[in-house]
Amino acid sequence: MSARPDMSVTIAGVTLKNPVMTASGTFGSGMEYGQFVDLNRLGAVVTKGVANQPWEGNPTPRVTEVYGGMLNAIGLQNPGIDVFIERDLAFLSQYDTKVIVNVCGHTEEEYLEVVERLAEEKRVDMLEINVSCPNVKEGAIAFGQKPDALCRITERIKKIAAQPVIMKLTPNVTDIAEMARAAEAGGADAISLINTLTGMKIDIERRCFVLANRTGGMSGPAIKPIAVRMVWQAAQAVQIPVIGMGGIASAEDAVEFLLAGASAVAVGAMNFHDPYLTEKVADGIEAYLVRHGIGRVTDLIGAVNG
Amino acid sequence: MSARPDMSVTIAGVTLKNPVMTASGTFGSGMEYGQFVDLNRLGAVVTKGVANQPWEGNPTPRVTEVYGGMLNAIGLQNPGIDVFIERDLAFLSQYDTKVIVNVCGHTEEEYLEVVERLAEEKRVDMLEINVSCPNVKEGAIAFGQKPDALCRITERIKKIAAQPVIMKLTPNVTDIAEMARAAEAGGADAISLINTLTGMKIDIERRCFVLANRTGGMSGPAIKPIAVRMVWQAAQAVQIPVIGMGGIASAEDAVEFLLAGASAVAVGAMNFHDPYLTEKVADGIEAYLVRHGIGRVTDLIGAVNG
Amino acid sequence: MDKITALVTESAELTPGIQSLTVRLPESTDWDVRPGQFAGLYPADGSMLLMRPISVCRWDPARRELRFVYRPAGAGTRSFTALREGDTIDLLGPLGNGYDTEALAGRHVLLLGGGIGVPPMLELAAALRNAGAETQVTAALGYRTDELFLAEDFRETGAEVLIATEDGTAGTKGTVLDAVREAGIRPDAVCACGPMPMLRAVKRYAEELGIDAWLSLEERMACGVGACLGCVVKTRETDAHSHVKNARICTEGPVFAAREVEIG
Amino acid sequence: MDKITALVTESAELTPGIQSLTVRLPESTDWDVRPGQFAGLYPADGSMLLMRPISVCRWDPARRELRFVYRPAGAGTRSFTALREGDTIDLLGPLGNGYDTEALAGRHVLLLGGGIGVPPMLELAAALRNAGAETQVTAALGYRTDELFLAEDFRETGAEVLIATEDGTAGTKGTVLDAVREAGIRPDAVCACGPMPMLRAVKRYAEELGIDAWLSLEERMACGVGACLGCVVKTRETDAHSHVKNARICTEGPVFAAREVEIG
Ligand SMILES: Cc1cc2nc3c(=O)[nH]c(=O)nc-3n(C[C@H](O)[C@H](O)[C@H](O)COP(=O)(O)OP(=O)(O)OC[C@H]3O[C@@H](n4cnc5c(N)ncnc54)[C@H](O)[C@@H]3O)c2cc1C
Ligand SMILES: Cc1cc2nc3c(=O)[nH]c(=O)nc-3n(C[C@H](O)[C@H](O)[C@H](O)COP(=O)(O)OP(=O)(O)OC[C@H]3O[C@@H](n4cnc5c(N)ncnc54)[C@H](O)[C@@H]3O)c2cc1C
Ligand SMILES: Cc1cc2nc3c(=O)[nH]c(=O)nc-3n(C[C@H](O)[C@H](O)[C@H](O)COP(=O)(O)O)c2cc1C
Ligand SMILES: Cc1cc2nc3c(=O)[nH]c(=O)nc-3n(C[C@H](O)[C@H](O)[C@H](O)COP(=O)(O)O)c2cc1C
Ligand code: FES
Ligand code: FES
Repeated sequence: MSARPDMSVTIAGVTLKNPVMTASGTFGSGMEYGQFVDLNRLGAVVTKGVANQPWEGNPTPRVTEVYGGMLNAIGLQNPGIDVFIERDLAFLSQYDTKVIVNVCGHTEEEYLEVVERLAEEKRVDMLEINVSCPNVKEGAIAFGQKPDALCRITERIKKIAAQPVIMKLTPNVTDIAEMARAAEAGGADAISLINTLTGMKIDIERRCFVLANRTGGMSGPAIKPIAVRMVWQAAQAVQIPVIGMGGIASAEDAVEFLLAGASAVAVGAMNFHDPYLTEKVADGIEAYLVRHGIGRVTDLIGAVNG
Repeated sequence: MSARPDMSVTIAGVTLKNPVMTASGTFGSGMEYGQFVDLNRLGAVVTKGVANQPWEGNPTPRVTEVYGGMLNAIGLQNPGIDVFIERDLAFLSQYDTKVIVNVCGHTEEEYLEVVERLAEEKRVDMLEINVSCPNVKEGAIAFGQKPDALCRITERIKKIAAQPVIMKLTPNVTDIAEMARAAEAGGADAISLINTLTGMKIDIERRCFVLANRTGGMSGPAIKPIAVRMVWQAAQAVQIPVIGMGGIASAEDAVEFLLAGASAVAVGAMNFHDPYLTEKVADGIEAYLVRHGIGRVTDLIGAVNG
Repeated sequence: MDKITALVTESAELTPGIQSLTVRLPESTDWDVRPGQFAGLYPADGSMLLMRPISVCRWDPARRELRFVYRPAGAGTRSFTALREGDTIDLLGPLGNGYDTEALAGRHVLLLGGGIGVPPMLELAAALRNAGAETQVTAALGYRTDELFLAEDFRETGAEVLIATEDGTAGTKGTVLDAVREAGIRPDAVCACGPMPMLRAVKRYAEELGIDAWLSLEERMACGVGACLGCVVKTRETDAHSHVKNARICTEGPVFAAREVEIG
Repeated sequence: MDKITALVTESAELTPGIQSLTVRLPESTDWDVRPGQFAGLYPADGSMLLMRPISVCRWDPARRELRFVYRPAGAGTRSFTALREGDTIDLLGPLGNGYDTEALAGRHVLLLGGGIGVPPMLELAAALRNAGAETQVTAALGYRTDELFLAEDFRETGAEVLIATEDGTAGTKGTVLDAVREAGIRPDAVCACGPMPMLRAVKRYAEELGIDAWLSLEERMACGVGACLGCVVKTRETDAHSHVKNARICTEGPVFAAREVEIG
């Protein structure tokens, strides 16, 4: 009981000091929340999605609260890959944490362009490919909802990617296991899930949609049971590591995802509720291991019984 | 402003005194909640799913709370159609409310057997076909997740049904509009949605699944934004009426579903939080109409702008 | 049966990890509470929507006061510990069948309470005091350590009280049945509430003695009123309500004749 | 910037539908609050997870006391009305850029507050009192009726106060700009907070006069710290942070030079 438990996890050959990441789009590139938490304490920072060009995103309102969570329709506003490399990547490379760049695009070619640009970047540890953003209209969602399209884009990305590739899956599908297998078949090094569930809120006094985009992606504690179920199903279906997220609000929630089969976890919307949460989750997982006399965090992965 | 608003809605030729129903499985056959609310005040009572034979259901634990909602894996325990007709239907027919019988089965033939038995029953106003229960293992879920299977079972049921047929859709699909269209193509008189979203809860202290069935169906306010979105998408996709449900906790929630395109609504898990809720929702919709100077509740259906 | 808002008149820790909560029901309520029944207590926080089933520990009809004794287990029951005199709490009740005190009247009744199964036995002990002079009550109460809660309250009902503790720091070291055997008691009927291994042992004990046994069962509940079919227990015979071998603990129970239920 | 738990020292209704809330920050905090900044107030109920952005109405650094004046609009702000002296509330702040009082010093500054846009102007009026003797402040405050809130507080800062009401029951009948025109004021700069139609009119008014105008904008927020990109406003030029024509109201704002933002 005297030695501290081993908190490190290895995903596709990349060793993280602990299994706690930030969920893409909820943590910028770390600059803002770096005021609250020590980025050096995180397993990895996953950046907001970046495209080959700057994107304006959707009109406002872009966010709204819902029971136990929120809806967002940011529409993947981002400054484009050039500014991202120059500014955000330079910022992140000062820290002793892994850097995972989340990539978005309207077309396969746009994704590939970003992946190619990042291939030269030694400061990038992994890529996370967002094939599942429900707010992009030009059909990007289709990649994440059709197994064959997902398999194909994974293959094309893997051909040119210099870093391990994580495919990020959408929960808005009939069979998550099938999608997980498609990503694996395409050569993905890991998968992450869940992205947001498509939701809607109507203002009954003004009788209009609350979000300018009408629908938005739902996140927060309200979606956690769905996320845990999907992580469990995906982890049963594939051999590659699974990164779990969706509503994590505490270390206990993170442990639930690990037991369901996740090799690492990401904290998303709840950063907005508690800007210190990522560090607290890392500390709390360690405390759980100590309390249960478990020597390595990897012993929790998929360890649910019955 | 002096005349009371017209609260009646007509679905497939059946006129309900107001658009408030009970969600199947959350209200028994009305006996228990009849102690709390006046069943004569409800638009319709939708019964717990009934099969051709008695079903034992799943082992316990069958229910658990989650953030803003609950999971259930009752496994469709029911006394079978004989007892149902003799006891439950006899009880319900004393009341001045519409009776909608929810039907379940393991196979197409089992569904058809129940529908046939009910064809002689004048006391039954409509049938709701549960092709979407996630807790039945024998493949029944497939009906609700494959458009062609859904279309086919709808056609077969319509051939022998004496009452209008509501097909109840599962939200655990990639494209709810496609499923709605499949039900319509099969001849459904109406559709209802959403059934529960498949979720999971893990007990991290005992490192086991909380539910004996591992997964359970999630319901309650946490799922409302997803339900509203799906009702809106389904209502856009079909001409037949849509009955909306999923997390309704107040008259305001019910109005949100009506604005999204529902012709009627059902109150489910929140009956467990507030056993008086169904009546309150009916009263509250009426108060909303009065406050906004709207003469008929049907004017709200699909009336969201923008 | 209704859902009402009650006034908290007492909220305190009895021993570490055991809380007492007394509430006064509004005048408009006409609850008629039997021993063995329970109420659903609703947490105030909007993220927790289901009631927490808690047994009636004491019922004072004259003052319309209900006492609960509970163990803060998870977030819901922990939230109740913050209640203070003058606060309010929403309750659904009275729920369940409760004990048939008439059937017990005139016998030597052994009450067995293990851990957080102790509190519901208190109202039963009190009710049996009024069940005729021939009625004799022995209460065997099982605790982990010598932090005995409610033991004095049982003595005040006139019951003979036996104590068992797991660590032997008070009374018999062992289970409530160990204490009963040590005391050489020979009851005519037994009523028990406690963890499942204890209930199984009580069932066997009653079979050996050939006496009636009633057990208070627990299960996860959603509605508490019999509508959701969440809280069933396997039964020996087909149940009159369900027409399968499942009875609803919230409605047909929580008190069952031991021989009717399949608890392994 | 941090998230802290503050102590409520005052909570009261000012006029029907307008609440005042004063909190004391913990000693460990080193907040340096500027007029025009805001804080995120967190509802205590677990079903509401996002903060409610509320502008600083008064800041007393010596006592570490922050005052907010707000309108209970939905469930979150309504929940704040139940707060009582001695309760606590979680706050994220201080957020946003705030007004550049140095740029305003020495000028005749017109402060325009419409409805719930009145409160943030008070701290600005107070700050400008200390911005040099030549600084002259006129505050034009717009209300629906004669239930004027905070007007006295503005007078206490030494500002000249003009009142406009929609129904004409106090001051000029009409908008704040009607009151300004009626008084024949000719300011060098204008700062405004209020509903969007008012802000658009202020922007035109400043363009006509050829003076600087600063506007306090509102938008739905999630993070409040610039991370989520939820709260943007269209800008005339490409923004240094976003590299698209969108600025974050929570970070680059909420105070913008009127000519920089596209508010139609
Ligand atoms: C008929 C009956 C009588 C009871 N009487 C008492 C009593 O007098 N004193 C006492 O301390 N406890 C009693 N319990 C157990 C008590 O209901 C649980 O400890 C309590 O519900 C836990 O809630 P929580 O919010 O603290 O736990 P959480 O784990 O946060 O609860 C999550 C959900 O699980 C349910 N749950 C968790 N544990 C149990 C359990 N053991 N039984 C039933 N539901 C559970 C909760 O009600 C809630 O819906 C009784 C249970 C039943 C069924
Ligand atoms: C920078 C800024 C300063 C503000 N200052 C004040 C002030 O000093 N006094 C005051 O009364 N109000 C102020 N507001 C508006 C205030 O934030 C909203 O009235 C409040 O958030 C509504 O919350 P609710 O829970 O009552 O409403 P709900 O409708 O229940 O809130 C649901 C969600 O929508 C958001 N929301 C709803 N209306 C608004 C709105 N108008 N602006 C931003 N978010 C909204 C809420 O924050 C919450 O996330 C300010 C807003 C901003 C952006
Ligand atoms: C405001 C916001 C922006 C997001 N942007 C992205 C994004 O750019 N790329 C992406 O893959 N996921 C994005 N997501 C999804 C999250 O990374 C995460 O998958 C999801 O929110 C579920 O986790 P949570 O419930 O913990 O937030 C975004 C989520 C939010 C709330
Ligand atoms: C305990 C429980 C049992 C249910 N049983 C049935 C059922 O037998 N048939 C069915 O079609 N839906 C069943 N449902 C689904 C509900 O009818 C409803 O579609 C769902 O719960 C969403 O609504 P809610 O969030 O208001 O509960 C059940 C739901 C619950 C919570
Ligand atoms: S808890 Fe619903 S039937 Fe018992
Ligand atoms: S609220 Fe998140 S960027 Fe402004």
